[in-house]
Amino acid sequence: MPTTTTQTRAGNNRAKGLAAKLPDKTLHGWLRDLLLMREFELRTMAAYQQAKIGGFCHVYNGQEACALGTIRSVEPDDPVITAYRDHGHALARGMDPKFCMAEMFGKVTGCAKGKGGSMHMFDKPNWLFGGHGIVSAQTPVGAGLAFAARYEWEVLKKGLDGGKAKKKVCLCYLGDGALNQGALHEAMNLAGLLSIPVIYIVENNGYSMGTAIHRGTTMAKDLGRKAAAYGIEYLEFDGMDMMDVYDNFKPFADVLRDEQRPGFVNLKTYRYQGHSMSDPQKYREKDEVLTYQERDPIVTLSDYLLNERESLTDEQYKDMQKDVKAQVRAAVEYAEESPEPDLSELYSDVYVNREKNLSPLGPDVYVEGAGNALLEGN
Amino acid sequence: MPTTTTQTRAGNNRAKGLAAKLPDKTLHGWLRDLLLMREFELRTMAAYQQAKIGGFCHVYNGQEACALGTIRSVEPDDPVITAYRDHGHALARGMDPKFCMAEMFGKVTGCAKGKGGSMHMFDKPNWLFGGHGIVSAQTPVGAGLAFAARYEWEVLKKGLDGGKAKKKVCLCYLGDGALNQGALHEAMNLAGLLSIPVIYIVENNGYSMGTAIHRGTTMAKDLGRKAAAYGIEYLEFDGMDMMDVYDNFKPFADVLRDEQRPGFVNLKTYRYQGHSMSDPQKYREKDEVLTYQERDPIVTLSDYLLNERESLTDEQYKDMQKDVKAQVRAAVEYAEESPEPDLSELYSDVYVNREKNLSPLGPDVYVEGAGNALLEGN
Amino acid sequence: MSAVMDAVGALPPRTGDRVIQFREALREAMSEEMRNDERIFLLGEEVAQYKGAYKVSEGMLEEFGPKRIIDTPISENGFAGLAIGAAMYGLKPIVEFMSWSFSLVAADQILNNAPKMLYMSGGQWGCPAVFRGNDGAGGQLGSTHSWCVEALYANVPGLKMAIPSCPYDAKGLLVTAIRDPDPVFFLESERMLGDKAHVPEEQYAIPFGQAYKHREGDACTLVSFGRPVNFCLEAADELATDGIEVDVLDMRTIRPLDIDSIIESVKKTNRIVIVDQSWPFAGIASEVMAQVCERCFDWLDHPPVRVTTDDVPTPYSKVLEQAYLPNAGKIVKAVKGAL
Amino acid sequence: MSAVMDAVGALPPRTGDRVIQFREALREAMSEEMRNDERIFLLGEEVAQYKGAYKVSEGMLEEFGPKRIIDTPISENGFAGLAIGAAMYGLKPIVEFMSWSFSLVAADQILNNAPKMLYMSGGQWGCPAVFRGNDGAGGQLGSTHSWCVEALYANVPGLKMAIPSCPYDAKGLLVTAIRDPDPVFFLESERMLGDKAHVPEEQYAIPFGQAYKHREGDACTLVSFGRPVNFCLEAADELATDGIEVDVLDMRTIRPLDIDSIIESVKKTNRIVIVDQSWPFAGIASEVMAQVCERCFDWLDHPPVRVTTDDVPTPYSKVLEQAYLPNAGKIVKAVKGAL
Ligand SMILES: Cc1ncc(C[n+]2csc(CCOP(=O)(O)OP(=O)(O)O)c2C)c(N)n1
Ligand SMILES: Cc1ncc(C[n+]2csc(CCOP(=O)(O)OP(=O)(O)O)c2C)c(N)n1
Ligand SMILES: [Mg+2]
Ligand SMILES: [Mg+2]
Repeated sequence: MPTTTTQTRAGNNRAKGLAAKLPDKTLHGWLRDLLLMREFELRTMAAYQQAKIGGFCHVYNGQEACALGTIRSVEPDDPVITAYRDHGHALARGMDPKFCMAEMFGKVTGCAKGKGGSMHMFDKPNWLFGGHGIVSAQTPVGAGLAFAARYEWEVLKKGLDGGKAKKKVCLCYLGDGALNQGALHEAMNLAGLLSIPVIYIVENNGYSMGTAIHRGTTMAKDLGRKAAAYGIEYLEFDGMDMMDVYDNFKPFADVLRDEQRPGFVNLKTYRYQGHSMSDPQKYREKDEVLTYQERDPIVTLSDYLLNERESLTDEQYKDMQKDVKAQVRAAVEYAEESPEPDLSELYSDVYVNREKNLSPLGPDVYVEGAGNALLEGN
Repeated sequence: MPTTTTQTRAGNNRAKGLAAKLPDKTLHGWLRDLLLMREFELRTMAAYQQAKIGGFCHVYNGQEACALGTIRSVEPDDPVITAYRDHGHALARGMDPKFCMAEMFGKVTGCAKGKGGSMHMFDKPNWLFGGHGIVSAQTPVGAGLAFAARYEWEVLKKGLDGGKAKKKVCLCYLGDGALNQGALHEAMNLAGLLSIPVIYIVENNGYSMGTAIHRGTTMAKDLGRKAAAYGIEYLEFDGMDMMDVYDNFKPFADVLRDEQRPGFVNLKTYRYQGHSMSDPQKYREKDEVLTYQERDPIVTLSDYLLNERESLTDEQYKDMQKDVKAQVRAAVEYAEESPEPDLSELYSDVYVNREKNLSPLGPDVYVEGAGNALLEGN
Repeated sequence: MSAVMDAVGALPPRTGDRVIQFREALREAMSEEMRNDERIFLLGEEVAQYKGAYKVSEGMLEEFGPKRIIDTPISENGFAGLAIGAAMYGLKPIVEFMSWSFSLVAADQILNNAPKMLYMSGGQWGCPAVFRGNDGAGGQLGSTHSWCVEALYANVPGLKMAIPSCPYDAKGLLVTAIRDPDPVFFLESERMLGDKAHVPEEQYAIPFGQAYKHREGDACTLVSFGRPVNFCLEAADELATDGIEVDVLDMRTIRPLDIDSIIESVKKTNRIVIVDQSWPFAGIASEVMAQVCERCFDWLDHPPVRVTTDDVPTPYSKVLEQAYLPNAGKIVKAVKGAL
Repeated sequence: MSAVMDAVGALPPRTGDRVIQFREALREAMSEEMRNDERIFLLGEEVAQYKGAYKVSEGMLEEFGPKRIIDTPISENGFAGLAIGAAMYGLKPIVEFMSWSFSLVAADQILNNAPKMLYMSGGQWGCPAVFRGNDGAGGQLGSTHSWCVEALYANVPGLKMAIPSCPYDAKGLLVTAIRDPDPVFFLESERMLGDKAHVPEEQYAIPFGQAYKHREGDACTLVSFGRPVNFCLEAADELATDGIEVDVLDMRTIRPLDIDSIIESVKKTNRIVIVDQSWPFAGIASEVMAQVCERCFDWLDHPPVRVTTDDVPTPYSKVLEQAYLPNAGKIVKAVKGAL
């Protein structure tokens, strides 16, 4: 049984950290990713206002370093799963913004053929097992992904895709409001008991809708106790600074991968926008938002690269910004121009294996779904 | 927010404790209660073997001091709720063994008219809000009972029955296996947030069915961490000794009542019999059972009264045993002789307020249910 | 208690000048009852400080204070269970589920405890709680947020279920739900909360188990409940332009179900179309069809017809979602097909 | 993979000398499949060291070891969700619910996640998991432990549901369930686990969506699934002594539902009685009645009839429980009433 420890990185040890040792190319890539995530959400909000996007839509502005810093700390084929505030995770994982935007436009070219929408970004090639809409419902599923990865390595001993089996960790994100669902309790107990390499990452932005964390969660100031209740290793740190996140998370994830056991991370962050596109935000002061915006992850990283490390010139940075803008504009155009799904898509993807009468009450027209490569092997 | 403390009473300070200061009559009453609970279960097992009792049946032998010690520490109108291993709680609360036995015989004279059975002992006059069958489902309900009691005192300011409102605590019992249900997590968080005077009492008999606690529950050796996760005060002590239970629990409950906040108690105990009547018990050694039987709650208390305190003579004790035997025999006879429910009872108690077509698919014969005094006031 | 119009007295007129939103009608029902009965309290996510995710409880925190308008964490199973315990004790909780789609995590409490407590306890303790919230597709909310729980939950005896289709009924049915000593599942619709219509100022209680006939005709019986009643009325208008007049019956409550009114109408029209926005398989429409066959098979000149959503998870895409849901056009077609 | 009899090949004979228990048939299906496919694992409460609360998995821990036969805590929502994640990843979990009555605490995972993952993800990830356990009244288990979840869960598209009535089908259907790439809800019955009958030794897979006709007759069509099929057979025997011969159709799977076989039979007998041990309101029986009306209304000489439990919570008392459940006597009466 692992012991429970709390590590808090106080102050800025950026220059001494792991991230600082990475090549310029990597760090410039990170900056570009952050810019992309931010620009993407600005366009998302605009498209939502124009009613091009429907349903519930939750943007990620301000929290970018959380997804990017943790995802860049692991391998591209480590499974990732998150909640409905998922555009950032999709982009961080490498989903083409076209597919992400098209999904929100409900187009057949979307990552889930327009069937999922903003809350359900799934990306098989990039091992993103979805955005999920029911608060905390992804937490047992995340344990299952990690369980399976461990099973693949330990029992099957070869990869399900025929490749080499290896030790993996699953990153499972949740909001601070998700702490209060029974699902998480059960998942953490299972993870502790079965030593499942899932890392629960609380994107602690201080609010669940209009509820400040201490109004919904006991011991909000000491979330380490939540992890300690299951004997799970705990780490908390600031989630506003990309390099900080990497410096703290990378070694943590490495150890858990190696020792194949769970972890719990409290990432302090902030969402600049309302809970969803329809939130009037009367529960917080404008000042609070400004305080966080002063520590904006993009500003912090660009500052470091431009002024401290001096690896990036102003001009390069401007080009980068332009480039990102162009990419997102293209994504919106792609989404606009993509076709609506054919009505026959209503009945595809209900079952992988369709047999007669599965939907006796629907039309007799079935369209082949995308299927599932792994499943089709059966 | 209350702090979390752990108190463990080690060794036997019986003579110095609170219980020792109680009058002989009270302690003799306790001994008689313990004898009654034990004798009742012996008869229950016999009746089950004769197929007079059906369904699932879980007996309480060995755990008697848990229910009795805690229930004798509170007021008769403090709400109590428990799981399916509930005969002991019913008797401790003052249910006539006749009604308890008749319930298991499925007779209309049972406490729930034979509709509930062994797992569902409900006793309105004695404020017992049921035995409950779904593991841990009683834990949010227990929070609700305590919430309501607090609301009665704080908002209504007079009793719902017209009497004086007062500060209450609710005793909510659960098995160690129930620790792993999400329901408890949500209930404890709510109790902590809203400062609800519910006391969760884990009857920690070391097993849930065939699963030893450490195989199902993380941090099984340090359950205090479970309470600490919600900022709830914690107490653990031995549940085999009636006076010990009282000495530890009474002051704890008094403070929580006074301060109107929740508590969490880990009562270490043991069940002599299998999980239910059909358990072959291959998961434990005979020796383990014997070890606990050496600390049998009845033996411990009778020993104290007979030999240490010398307030009870051997003869008085024998009379007491005889008396209890007779009472339980009478309960069995009562259950045997009581009538089966009339078939019309099938349709009573489905709704308090029946309107036309409520059961359009059943017979048109409705029989007035017992109703609910409180509800009828509406 | 103040003088109240109810089943015994006459109900106030359905038409008039006092036009308010569906959400205001709900709020009025709760507030008026809370003024009369201190045992009533409201709890749920964001109901107090945020004034309700859909602003149903706006102003209630100010009037009743934080002891009676209670914000909860995202713990549906926990707070539903808490309400059940409080109801057993003698209080009268109103639980707001932000959406019934989120009630699945509370399924055990609301299906195993609330509706069965009275029976399990042999009549000793009931559960006078109201569980209310948005039900049905809300506008591209996707697979997990578009549940029509009536098809699932109405199977369970011991609970009552009301589904208003308009502000007038919303108020009158919610008053009845709150006064009812049994657990009531009260299903609203996000899509209707802004609907405006006349709602009387006085308190009134619409008895459960009485369908409302919105429109008379003898070509066909059109039966629905909740939001699709409005589609039925649209369809009826359209049918009328073709000279086809139909009975439009709004069930208002599913448990109890006013099957007598349906049968009476079918005996007149000899045809029935049931409109239900849930999935078809073993839903309310199936049940109405079954009961109609059981009770007036010989009066039927055409097999009963149902209009439901398609038997697939709810898609996000607008075009797919629109194809999936019932609408006036589908109803017109169904009625014409049944003639 | 070894040579297997399945839908394509012929199924082995239903009669023979190899008589085993229902629980052994289940175990055989799991063990044989697990030998062929290492991706399959079993998890649930007490399935390993305790050998299963009902001894279905006896010996499996010894054969497959603790990495593939996994004891869980009492956390149905947690381990159902874990299985769903593992299934998405590419494994093939079998989840044992000690009873489906305990699946309500997992309702969100099994209804919102398992059946909708494929759709929500636009076909990228399905959920090839089997959820199995006891369903239906078990013998005086009372209100919370006697659920027939078919009435509730079959409403939901995206899942498949199988309910065997005998050991032969138990094995063949469970093999199919395990191989199926979609989530399968597999409903057993505590009351049948000890039933003994012939089960072939070889592996065979009974295709989903094919009813089995246990008995031929033209007086009436008797449709059921799961345990009450046995009551139907009893009833059919009794009816035969009166010269009344009926078709007895065992649906075997509810999703897919072999409505074609029902219609074919009804077109011959012109009468149908559906026996369903769930509550009546919006249950499977209602659905079968609805579909029969939709598809062969004009062939019916009598309204469809259903025999279900009563519309009340499950009572503990033996006499009440017996009055509550369907049985051969009620079925005989229903058939005679329909003639
Ligand atoms: C079980 C459940 N209950 C309620 C909701 C409605 N809801 C959606 S998001 C949300 C707030 C969640 O806050 P948090 O977990 O902190 O995530 P954040 O939005 O801050 O990223 C709520 C209440 C839901 N989706 N699921
Ligand atoms: C949600 C749920 N899952 C499973 C069961 C089956 N079950 C009944 S009792 C029990 C063991 C509970 O053990 P514990 O909580 O320690 O109580 P004890 O029997 O020791 O008193 C189980 C698994 C149930 N009743 N409810
Ligand atoms: Mg948050
Ligand atoms: Mg135990």
